[in-house]
Amino acid sequence: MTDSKKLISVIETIAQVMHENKEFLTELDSAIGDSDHGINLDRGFQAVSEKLKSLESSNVDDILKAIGMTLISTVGGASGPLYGTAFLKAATVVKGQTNIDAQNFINMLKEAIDGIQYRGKAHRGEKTMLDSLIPAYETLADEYKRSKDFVSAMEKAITSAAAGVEYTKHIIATKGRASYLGERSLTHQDPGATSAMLLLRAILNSL
Amino acid sequence: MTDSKKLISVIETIAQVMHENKEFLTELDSAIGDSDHGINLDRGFQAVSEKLKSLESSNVDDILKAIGMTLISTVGGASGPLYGTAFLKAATVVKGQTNIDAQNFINMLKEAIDGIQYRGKAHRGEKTMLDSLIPAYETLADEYKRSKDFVSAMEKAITSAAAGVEYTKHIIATKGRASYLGERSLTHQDPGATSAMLLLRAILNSL
Amino acid sequence: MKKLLNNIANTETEMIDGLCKAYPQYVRRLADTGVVVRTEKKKGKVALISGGGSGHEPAHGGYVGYGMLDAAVAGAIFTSPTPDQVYEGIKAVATGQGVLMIVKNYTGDVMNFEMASEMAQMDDIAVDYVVVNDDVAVKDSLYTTGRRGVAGTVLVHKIAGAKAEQGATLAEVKQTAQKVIDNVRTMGMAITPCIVPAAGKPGFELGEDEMEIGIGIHGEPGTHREPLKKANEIAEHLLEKILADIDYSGKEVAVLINGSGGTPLMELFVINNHVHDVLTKKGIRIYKTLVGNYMTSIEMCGFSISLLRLDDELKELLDAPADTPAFR
Amino acid sequence: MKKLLNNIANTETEMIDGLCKAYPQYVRRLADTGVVVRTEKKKGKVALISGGGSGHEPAHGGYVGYGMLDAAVAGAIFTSPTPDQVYEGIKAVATGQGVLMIVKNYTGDVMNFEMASEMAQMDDIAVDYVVVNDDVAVKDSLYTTGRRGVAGTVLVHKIAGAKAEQGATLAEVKQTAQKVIDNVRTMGMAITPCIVPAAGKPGFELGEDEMEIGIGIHGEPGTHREPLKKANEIAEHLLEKILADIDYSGKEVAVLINGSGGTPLMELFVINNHVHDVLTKKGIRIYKTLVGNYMTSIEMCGFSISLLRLDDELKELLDAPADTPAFR
Ligand SMILES: Nc1ncnc2c1ncn2[C@@H]1O[C@H](COP(=O)(O)OP(=O)(O)O)[C@@H](O)[C@H]1O
Ligand SMILES: Nc1ncnc2c1ncn2[C@@H]1O[C@H](COP(=O)(O)OP(=O)(O)O)[C@@H](O)[C@H]1O
Ligand SMILES: [Mg+2]
Ligand SMILES: [Mg+2]
Ligand SMILES: [Mg+2]
Ligand SMILES: [Mg+2]
Repeated sequence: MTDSKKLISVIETIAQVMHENKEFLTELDSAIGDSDHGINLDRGFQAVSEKLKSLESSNVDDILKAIGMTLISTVGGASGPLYGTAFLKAATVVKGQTNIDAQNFINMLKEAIDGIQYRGKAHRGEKTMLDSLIPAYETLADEYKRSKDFVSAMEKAITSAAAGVEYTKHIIATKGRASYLGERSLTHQDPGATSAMLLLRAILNSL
Repeated sequence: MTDSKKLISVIETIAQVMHENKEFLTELDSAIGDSDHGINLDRGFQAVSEKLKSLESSNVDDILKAIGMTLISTVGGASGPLYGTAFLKAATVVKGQTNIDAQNFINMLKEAIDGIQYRGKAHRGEKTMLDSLIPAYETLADEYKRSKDFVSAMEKAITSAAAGVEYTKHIIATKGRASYLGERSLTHQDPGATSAMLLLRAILNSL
Repeated sequence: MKKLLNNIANTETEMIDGLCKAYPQYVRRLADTGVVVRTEKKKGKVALISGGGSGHEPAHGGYVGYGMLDAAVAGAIFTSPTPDQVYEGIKAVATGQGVLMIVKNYTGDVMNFEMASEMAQMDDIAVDYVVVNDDVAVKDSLYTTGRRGVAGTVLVHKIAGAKAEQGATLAEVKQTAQKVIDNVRTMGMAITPCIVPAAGKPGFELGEDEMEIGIGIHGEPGTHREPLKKANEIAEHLLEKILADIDYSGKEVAVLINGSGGTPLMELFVINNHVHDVLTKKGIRIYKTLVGNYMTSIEMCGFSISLLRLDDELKELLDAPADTPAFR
Repeated sequence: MKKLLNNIANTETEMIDGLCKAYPQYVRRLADTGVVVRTEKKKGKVALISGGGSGHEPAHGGYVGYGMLDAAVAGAIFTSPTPDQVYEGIKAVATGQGVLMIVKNYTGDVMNFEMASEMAQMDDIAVDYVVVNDDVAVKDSLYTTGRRGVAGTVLVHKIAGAKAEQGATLAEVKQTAQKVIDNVRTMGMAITPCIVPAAGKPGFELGEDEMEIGIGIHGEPGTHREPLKKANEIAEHLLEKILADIDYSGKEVAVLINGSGGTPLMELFVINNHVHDVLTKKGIRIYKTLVGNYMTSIEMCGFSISLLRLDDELKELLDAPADTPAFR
């Protein structure tokens, strides 16, 4: 059970992970994009982290909404509206709640993915963040249904996410900036798929 | 005794020496100027060399005049008008002649120096081509008067010219592009003084 | 990284302020935003707004003024601006006649401008947009993001701006902007990379004798790398790709030889010399030429060629007066 | 050396042709010369002619046109043009009203232009000249060559050009040109060198963290080298030297932030942002600002600041219309 305080600490961990991976993600983006993915996310999550201070007594959905708005207004690029929309959509799942439970989280991830697909019009297999998020969601939902063990389900979900990241090396991008590269996008791993996997892993690690 | 044919071969040697020293002179100019002295002189003397083909049957003064005009219209920069004027003035000494004798040459060098001074308004000690030309002229005139041995007088003149080049390392430029450097022009040898010395040496070597 | 900057985090702000302080007769900054608007709001016409990441100077702030844009929204360097910023820009310039957004075709730009227009529509502001996708280095396809928007965008600003200034409706301005987009093609290349200040190192590296063909305006890789060739051969190759994409034969065209920011004008003129000859030989008539740094990639050395196929309307609008900091 | 050129020996010619082909409505090349003249000879006014070595594009050919120059004579890169070329230029533009030459203060330029005017005078053409020497990095002295002519030259073109266009006499145009020269001061710096194509390597080298202060527009060494500082500190230092040279306090000024060719506009705007603040704080009123690549040094990265002290006459002439490829 994640209450507002816990949620804030989870987000802090995400912010820290993004900060630590700023150069790594930017480096990945330099191969097939425009060298800013890590810079963008770090800027956004630093702003989120700043914002969180004033949200300790809010409901979880208000916190998630504030995160979404902050990401939208500070990240820019493709990942800003996408991650921002993801958080806004996740918030709708826990409207008015003070806690997030395991099933909530699974539903939130589903909503987040739907939001990203609505906004970005991409599908699995186009070399985007969806290629780690969708397999992670599927594994999480299946494994949790089977075992009711959230932590082990998340561990398996992250393995799927990592496999998804690996998979992005073997496909040609058809969405986002990497799509301009056509065949030259092969062999490179997608920065957004990577950051999404890092985000999920940060959540697991802070539980 | 230098007739037109001989004069042309002397000038060919000068052109060759300038070509060989194109990079060296440009390098010197890069330290205290704008990296073009060797390029300028090579361009000019290549044009002169081209021109000479049509002058084999001309008087020596017409050859010298043609050289002066060609240098003026192809070298540009500071050295173009100066070397060009020098040849034009030298021509006046041998007006209508088919030969240049030793005394002619000495007088030509004097006229050339006067022309350079008229055009460039510089004096000895300002870190210009005059710092090798004037001592060379003085030595040549004195030694020839004393010994009547032109070749040995020229050898000594070139030693003076070389000393003049060396001397330019120890003075601050007050004329030409190097003057903008003030004290920073110290220790560097003047490109124009160097090319003038090379020119005189080429003359000696082709006698 | 050798740059003439201060605290890197303030670069975008200082740059916009530097522009507005230089040209207060044309532009001012909307307080606390990355939005540059005309000093005097122009009423009674459709408002034009464009923008994108910073780093393309003078685009887009330099094109705000009479006969071109009403506002330019600048994001962080090479990062599209956020929807709230675009929304501020829309609100500042919106007139009863509506707002047309000129968006370069990047996923981020399109999404952020779209979100802004959704916000503005909730305020009952009529907002529409066109997406510029002139870069023939990228294959066009319904199933992908499609082609990038690059230097041709400046011609869209110019011509749509003139149309709006004439008092055309939002639908008419959009139609004319779309006509420019349908008729303009661009291809570029680079010989040296650019450095995003916050990244501190080049986005890509090229060998001493290598060039990148088809490069994007953010230093994104192009179609391929090859050994550096003579300027004329490079120009011919880029032209070939452009001419293969739509039919320019027998047409009049506008030519834009655009520098990437670090390219000396000397080289751009040398390139134009040959482009002109090649087009003339092919029977393509050059109506107007622009040579300069119009849509840059910070200090990248390279260039692009844009060809715009003209008709009478486009010719007239291209010739119409414009008075902005960077385009007159 | 990585450049977008063809046969290096043809660079100057291709460049001039590229300019003239881009802007045939403004300029044409005098056959077989390095001279660019207005497409339509302007009669009934004093003719203005300037020039110098190539490599400073858009100077000087880009300033030929209404309200500025009548002819620009381009030498080899960084090498002043020869007298016969200047003479051709003079003959082409001379009107009954006489010709004013605007010469940058370099020994070579002065001598070559002087020789040309001697030739023209033999044809009974009235020729006079002014020598621009705005660079405060160099000490001024009667016993030396004096200061260099740098970016301030563009302001001389602009203002003397407007005066000539108004129908002033040769003496009047000269007097106004000299007034600009007396009131304009410039100082520059660089962080990376330029490469003369024919030389094939940089004219100087700078360490990864070094800059050259007071550099000339041909890459000539300046006053000193020091570790690279923040843009604002550099701007302050250059301003200090300029302000120490003549008294600008309480005056109105024109500001020119000039890029050296490879400097991105981003950096020039960042610099202008601070220059504006410093001058304003000192009570110096900025009447007009120009930011851009006006007098370049091929692809050198660096900039100069020029300040021109204005009076009513200069203000009016600075504002007068000009219509040339590079200045409008
Ligand atoms: N249409 C899309 N749908 C989902 N994800 C996308 C889409 N377009 C891009 N992305 C993701 O965004 C990442 C790039 O983000 P970022 O570098 O911050 O933005 P930009 O590409 O605008 O510079 C890509 O690696 C990809 O995972
Ligand atoms: N006023 C002058 N009188 C005599 N020689 C001069 C004068 N000014 C310059 N020089 C000579 O010209 C040389 C430079 O020539 P060059 O590099 O070809 O021309 P520029 O300086 O115009 O680039 C200097 O090294 C110097 O010897
Ligand atoms: Mg990116
Ligand atoms: Mg020189
Ligand atoms: Mg980006
Ligand atoms: Mg020179």
